[in-house]
Amino acid sequence: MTEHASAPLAGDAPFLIGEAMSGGYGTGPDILHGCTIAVNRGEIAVIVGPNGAGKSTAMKAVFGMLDLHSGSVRLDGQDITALSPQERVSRGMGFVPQTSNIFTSMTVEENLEMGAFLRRDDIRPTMEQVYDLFPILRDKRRQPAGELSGGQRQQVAVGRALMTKPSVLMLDEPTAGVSPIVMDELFDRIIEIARTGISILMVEQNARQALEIAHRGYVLVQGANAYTDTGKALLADPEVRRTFLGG
Amino acid sequence: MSDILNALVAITNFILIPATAYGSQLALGALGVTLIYGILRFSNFAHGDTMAFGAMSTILVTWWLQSQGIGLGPLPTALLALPAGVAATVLLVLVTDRTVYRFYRRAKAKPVFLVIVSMGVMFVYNGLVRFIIGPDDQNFADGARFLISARDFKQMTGLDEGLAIRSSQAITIVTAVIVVAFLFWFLERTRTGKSMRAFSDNEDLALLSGINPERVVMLTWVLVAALATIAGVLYGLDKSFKPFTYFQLLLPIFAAAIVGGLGSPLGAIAGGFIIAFSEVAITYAFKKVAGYLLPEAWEPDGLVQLLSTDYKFAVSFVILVIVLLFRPTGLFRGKAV
Amino acid sequence: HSNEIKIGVLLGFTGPIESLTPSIAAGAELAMTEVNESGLLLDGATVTPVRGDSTCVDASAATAVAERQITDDGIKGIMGADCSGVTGAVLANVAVPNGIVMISPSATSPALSEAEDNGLFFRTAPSDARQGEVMADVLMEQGVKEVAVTYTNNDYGKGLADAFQAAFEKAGGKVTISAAHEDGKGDYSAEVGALDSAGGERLVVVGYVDQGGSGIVRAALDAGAFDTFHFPDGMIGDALTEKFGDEIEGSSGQLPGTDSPGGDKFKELAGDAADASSPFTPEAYDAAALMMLAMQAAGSAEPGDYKDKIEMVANAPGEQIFPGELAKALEILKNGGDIDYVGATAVELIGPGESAGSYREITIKDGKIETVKYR
Amino acid sequence: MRTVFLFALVGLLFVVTGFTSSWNVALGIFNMGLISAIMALGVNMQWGYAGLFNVGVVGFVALGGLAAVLVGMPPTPDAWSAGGPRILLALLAGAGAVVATIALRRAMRPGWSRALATVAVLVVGFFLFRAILDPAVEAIEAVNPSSTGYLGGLGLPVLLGWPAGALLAAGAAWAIGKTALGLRSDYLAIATLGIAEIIIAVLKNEDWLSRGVKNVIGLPRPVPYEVDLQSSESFVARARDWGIDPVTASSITVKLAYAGLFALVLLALLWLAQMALNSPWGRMMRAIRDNETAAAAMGKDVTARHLQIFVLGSAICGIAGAMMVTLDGQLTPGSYQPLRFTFLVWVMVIVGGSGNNLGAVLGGFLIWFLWVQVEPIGLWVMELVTSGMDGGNPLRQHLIESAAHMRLLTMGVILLVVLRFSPRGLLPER
Amino acid sequence: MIEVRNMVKSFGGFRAVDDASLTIETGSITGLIGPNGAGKSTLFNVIAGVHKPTSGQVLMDGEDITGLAPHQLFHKGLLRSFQIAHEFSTMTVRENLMMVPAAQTGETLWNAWFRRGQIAAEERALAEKADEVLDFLTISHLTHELAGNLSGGQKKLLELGRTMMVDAKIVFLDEVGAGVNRTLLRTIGEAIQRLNRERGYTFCLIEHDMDFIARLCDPVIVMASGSVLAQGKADEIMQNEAVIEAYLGTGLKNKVET
Ligand SMILES: Nc1ncnc2c1ncn2[C@@H]1O[C@H](COP(=O)(O)OP(=O)(O)OP(=O)(O)O)[C@@H](O)[C@H]1O
Ligand SMILES: Nc1ncnc2c1ncn2[C@@H]1O[C@H](COP(=O)(O)OP(=O)(O)OP(=O)(O)O)[C@@H](O)[C@H]1O
Ligand SMILES: [Mg+2]
Ligand SMILES: [Mg+2]
Repeated sequence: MTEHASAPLAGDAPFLIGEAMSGGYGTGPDILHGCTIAVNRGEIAVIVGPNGAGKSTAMKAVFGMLDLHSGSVRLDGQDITALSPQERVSRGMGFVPQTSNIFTSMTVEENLEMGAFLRRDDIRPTMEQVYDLFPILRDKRRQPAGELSGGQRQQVAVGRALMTKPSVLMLDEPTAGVSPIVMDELFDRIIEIARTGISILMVEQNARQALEIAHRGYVLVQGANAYTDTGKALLADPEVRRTFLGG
Repeated sequence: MSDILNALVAITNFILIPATAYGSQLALGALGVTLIYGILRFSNFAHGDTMAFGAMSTILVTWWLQSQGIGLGPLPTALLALPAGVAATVLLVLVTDRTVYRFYRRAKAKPVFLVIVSMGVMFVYNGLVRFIIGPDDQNFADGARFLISARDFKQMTGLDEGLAIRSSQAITIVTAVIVVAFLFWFLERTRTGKSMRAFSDNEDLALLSGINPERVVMLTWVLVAALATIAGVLYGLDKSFKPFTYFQLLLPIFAAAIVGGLGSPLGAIAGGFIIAFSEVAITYAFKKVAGYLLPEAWEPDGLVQLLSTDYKFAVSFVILVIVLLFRPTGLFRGKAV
Repeated sequence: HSNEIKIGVLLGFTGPIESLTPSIAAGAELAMTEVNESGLLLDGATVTPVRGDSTCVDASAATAVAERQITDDGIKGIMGADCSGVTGAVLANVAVPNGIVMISPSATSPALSEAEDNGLFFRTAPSDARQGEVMADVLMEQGVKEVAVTYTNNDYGKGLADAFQAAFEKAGGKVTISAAHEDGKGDYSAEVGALDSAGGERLVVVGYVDQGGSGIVRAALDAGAFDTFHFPDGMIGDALTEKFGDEIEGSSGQLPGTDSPGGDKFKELAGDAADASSPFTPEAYDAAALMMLAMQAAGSAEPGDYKDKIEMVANAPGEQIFPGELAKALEILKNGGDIDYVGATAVELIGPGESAGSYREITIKDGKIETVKYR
Repeated sequence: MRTVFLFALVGLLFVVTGFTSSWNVALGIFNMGLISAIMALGVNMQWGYAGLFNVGVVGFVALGGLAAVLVGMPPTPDAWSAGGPRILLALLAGAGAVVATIALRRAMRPGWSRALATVAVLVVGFFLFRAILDPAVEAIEAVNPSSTGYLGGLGLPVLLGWPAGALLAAGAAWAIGKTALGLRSDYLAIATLGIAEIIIAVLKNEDWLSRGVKNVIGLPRPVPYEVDLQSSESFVARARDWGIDPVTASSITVKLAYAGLFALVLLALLWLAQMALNSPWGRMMRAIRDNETAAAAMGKDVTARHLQIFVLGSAICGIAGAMMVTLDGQLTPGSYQPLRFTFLVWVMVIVGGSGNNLGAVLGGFLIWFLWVQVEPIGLWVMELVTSGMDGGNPLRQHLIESAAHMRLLTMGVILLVVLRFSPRGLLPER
Repeated sequence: MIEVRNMVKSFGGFRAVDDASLTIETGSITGLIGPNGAGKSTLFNVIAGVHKPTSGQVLMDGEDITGLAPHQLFHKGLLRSFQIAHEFSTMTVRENLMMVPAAQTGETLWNAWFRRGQIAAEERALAEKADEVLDFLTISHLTHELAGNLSGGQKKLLELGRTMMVDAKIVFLDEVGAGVNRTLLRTIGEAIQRLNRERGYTFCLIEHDMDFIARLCDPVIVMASGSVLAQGKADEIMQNEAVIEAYLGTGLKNKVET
């Protein structure tokens, strides 16, 4: 087994990197202990790990939703550690949180519109794409998102993020609670998106399928990198399989 | 025949017109309350006094205009001064938000804290207004008082019942309708309006969608200030300006907002009318009307009054409770935090 | 100063009647300045008013304030309180226990006559019971047989309205409806609707001129429900004519007052220091004056001593004293003479420390208040 | 620790008042502080434990006061003979109508027919009620209106009025809860606010019950009267050796007596409240407050618990109300203003720290103290501001004139400042 | 154990559950799968008394329990977990568990005041039990953390933990797996089997992780657009064309080149 924890990434400088991040919520104890997450342009990076490892926290940190007391976040070479979340959005970052990730009182369509809030161009085509990806949403476009089923909510959430036409897309467990068929659809779509040069950074518990398609995988344990390698390699690592992927 | 007419006129003059006007006045106030609740998610007890402040600043300007001999002919000069009043009020609420509310918003405090804080603000405004203009009532209405006065009506129609419509009433009703329509359109259709709703729904996610919370909040306050001033001035024109009354208005205003469903503009106006009509109609003594309609023989000697006017307030609240029992979040399915 | 005497001015500076109180207080303080300027009180003592907020409605707060005035400021008497509710509380819980004299310019509730007061409580406003009868007579004489009544929903309004109704009906009149109105409410269409429907030759408005009372009149006029009214004291003041001018042409009313020139004297004395025509302002002047004169008569500012002198200085025999003549009065008393204080409202204390009350009947002519006669 | 410190601080406030102005004032404020604390305790139960937004406090306080009158005042025999029985009959009729309605609603299936039937029964019942009631009312109110004109009370010791107040308030709360507790947050709030208004309206206008706005004064006291003390040799003598003048001594004695009684009640209630909060019952309540759906799924009967806590809290407000009327020695319906008895109490709870009984008590004392003491502060500030200007200066006049309004302003500022620096209240829940 | 007859639940015009009939055998671990929006959670909510059914009935051991309130069902031994976690956020994790058991002496005021001793004893027992459960769920380090601060998955575990605090007859689990680490999910699976074997719990669980379903469940019921599409052993179901068409799909089309 190979320790890649803080090894520099293969190839050119990463498009988005949160480097050696340490921090926690408010005055609470640190959750992250010098953890590093990066993704190259047009690639897919997947974070896996036990519950409470700090995956979501790491994502939030990268998006500037909790203040780090050490470490930095760089987007396309520029340091954005100090930027506020919505500034990051305007710089082309999109994020789907793990929980409460839709506007429950607004209709599905309005949710998508809000996703495209910063866009000035015509959003129709993108919306059509989202509807093609998640047909069920087309039928429910006029329904308050709060009345949707768990899986449908998840689809709305991802759809919302797609609407931002981001240059890097961050997904926290996008497939939690969606049916296998939709999950496959979703992953397919994610691959396509990546092919168009958009970087994808996602947390997954359906780790096997996720690592399948990942260029790079991170295993977080207690807020620190335990393993870092290509998705394939991690899948192949029996230790990782046993302890994190459920055998 | 003319008896029937008289009866109708009486009812119109003593129930329909006053209730409609009063309803619109409540609705205008309720709109402000409902907007704050809808976007910033708390019941703002300072609204009554915000209205008072708005009215006051308008009055001061009005007086100045009047002293300059500037006026609007038949229309009250106050309308001319309104923009200035709005500006002043906007300033006030924005300062308040910066110094007071923002802190709790950042701290993600429970709504009830904001409610209590708004009470604090209420006290302060309360003192402020009395400080500047004093507690007595001020009259600043000018221009034509009536569209049609009871006397003229009697002369015109020869009926022995009068019918009076004050211009202030007319203005109020029209304004109310326009404002409601505007707000509805604004919140439901425009991008900005939607972003405000999004903010109220899920602040963090709004952030992630690139919506600037500070901007939303500011916009809300500006709207509220404008609404409060308009409501306050129109009310003052119709009745008279007295700080204490504006505080008293708070109760029926909230009732209106709640019956209609907090957060819904349409609800506000519907609520306003429900409260107003239940106050005016249910305690109305039908003696006179009955007198016109019934033959001499059966003319009632009692008042034919369901409840004495002492209970008009109680009545409107009974109605409110009943409505809520069937529609727990108001007629138009309001929010609840 | 050689010695300073403090007198509490306990009025509802905030709350429902906050707009009446400033001029009431001014009235009282007018008397005090007058006395100070004379410099004759108890060989050169000066009187200073100590204002306190009775809130008019919050009995607990009022008692606390009164308590403080007595123990902190060491006041020797209370000019107040205003609303009968708080007056009762302050009397029972503060004045009586501490043996402090209270003279209320405005608490008119008959109930207070029964209150347990150890001879410490007086008032310069006549009890409602009396005014009710007078009001009935006035209307009867004008040949008005049927009226609608609306009263402000507090002890003053209710008490007076009841007294009036009783007297009026005894005299053969008919009260078509007696409907309460709450002060400071947003809208009075409901009340006016009911009043109009009940009908009547006049609308009797037992309220306050800068409170619901005017609201009712305004609504009634606008809706064309009534165009002549009858007003008791609470409604009569310059504010009334300022607001309605000749709209209420031909309306009538009465308020405490005498043919004795006291009223007018007070008016000119007051000048713009106090609004002489606003309710209870003259009464306040008299209340304060009485208190100080009694002190002079007793030769002491101790409530225990001067409380018994109050009736003496207020009533005959003795030389009549009008507003602006306090110096003279002090002089007389100093020389052991006797006075009959008439003051601005022709004070005459009867029974349990109440003013007998003589009344001035008025009518509105050309948008002005005109005195018809005194009774 | 913080708790002890803060309580010491508030205690100090009173002591300082005692020395600087006088113990009479201090005790006076303290007594009302005790009552306020009890009210705050009641509201805190409803909001802090169960998240019930009750803004009808003033109503329950008023009911408590009514109970005190109905128990403590002597009966009016003439009034009773004039219309007492008939009143009772009318009340029975009213109750009957309500019961009938409920039975009816049980019996019939939901639908238009039921709705109509309900309305019909209620309307008929209402008119029947009025038909029986009105003459009786006329008769009773005719009995010497200026001093009685009402049925009077039972003439029992006024202390019994306190539990009675609790019962009366509890009864009302139960009825209200049965109907309105389905509502959430601000909707419940406004509903309770309205119901309170209704209660006050009844108190103001039903003269036969408690003289309405004509007020009931001269309520008998549970403690001796100052004047009696002053006239009792032994007392005066004792006062003399203590070296205090009898007048002050008497009023202080009386206030101490009240303080003792009130403190007793407060401590008892506080103990019960604490025990309840730190027990599985309290835990269940907090669970319900946090998430009703889940609590229900975990087998907790949410509706029943809500009703229970609503009744309890209201009962406590009722006691406080009765105590206050006893202290004032009078019932003045006109003085029951939401601002004073609902909002102020809420301020006490929130400033003190909702969910924390001690917090509520602390808030009760602190806020009441300020409510009374900010008035001189206001004046003082004004004088400070205007000290520079010469007497005649109109601005100075104006400012001094409006000094009274500094009271609310100061109050507001203080409230804002406190909440600014301890946003979750002085003694937060956790 | 549970029998659902012609259940219909419609929201406005939309029939979320459309004439669904199914039975859950005593002692079984029944899996309920189906596309998103098939009506699984709604069915759960109807059975658990959160929604009133539009029509149809629910029987428990032959007794009609349609429309009973959730807390009544709880006392009949029917427990459920929520798809979107419903923790008591201002209470500690341990308290979250301790509040569950029914008929605690301390839950009536009178006892809370006057039977302190007995309560103390009960509390001690409860605390121990809660700690066992937390150990079992591998989150004992969070015993005193506020439940509101838990991570998405930890909240799920807490949900499961609650059902383990009492002896239930039947437990409905709505997507315990979603967002739970797969290794941990295995343990949970074993836990479920153990509870089923040793304590005789009956389980009915909604899950989208087919391995998990296959490992535990027999039988498996498939819902689609509100009604039952198929029922049978896991492996049969996985072969079923209709099910593959509607739910399982055929795996990824694209593959990444790495
Ligand atoms: N808002 C918060 N305040 C305080 N602590 C928190 C908060 N949110 C999470 N934590 C703690 O931080 C740790 C990591 O949480 P995080 O949500 O990042 O875990 P995770 O890796 O996303 O787990 P999961 O896979 O279950 O989502 C957990 O122990 C949790 O208790
Ligand atoms: N309150 C509601 N109002 C209107 N429609 C609703 C409501 N709740 C659920 N629905 C609809 O009912 C359908 C079934 O929802 P349900 O939550 O039962 O699906 P599910 O089978 O649990 O799906 P998932 O596997 O995604 O949780 C969905 O299409 C949803 O949109
Ligand atoms: Mg997570
Ligand atoms: Mg579901």
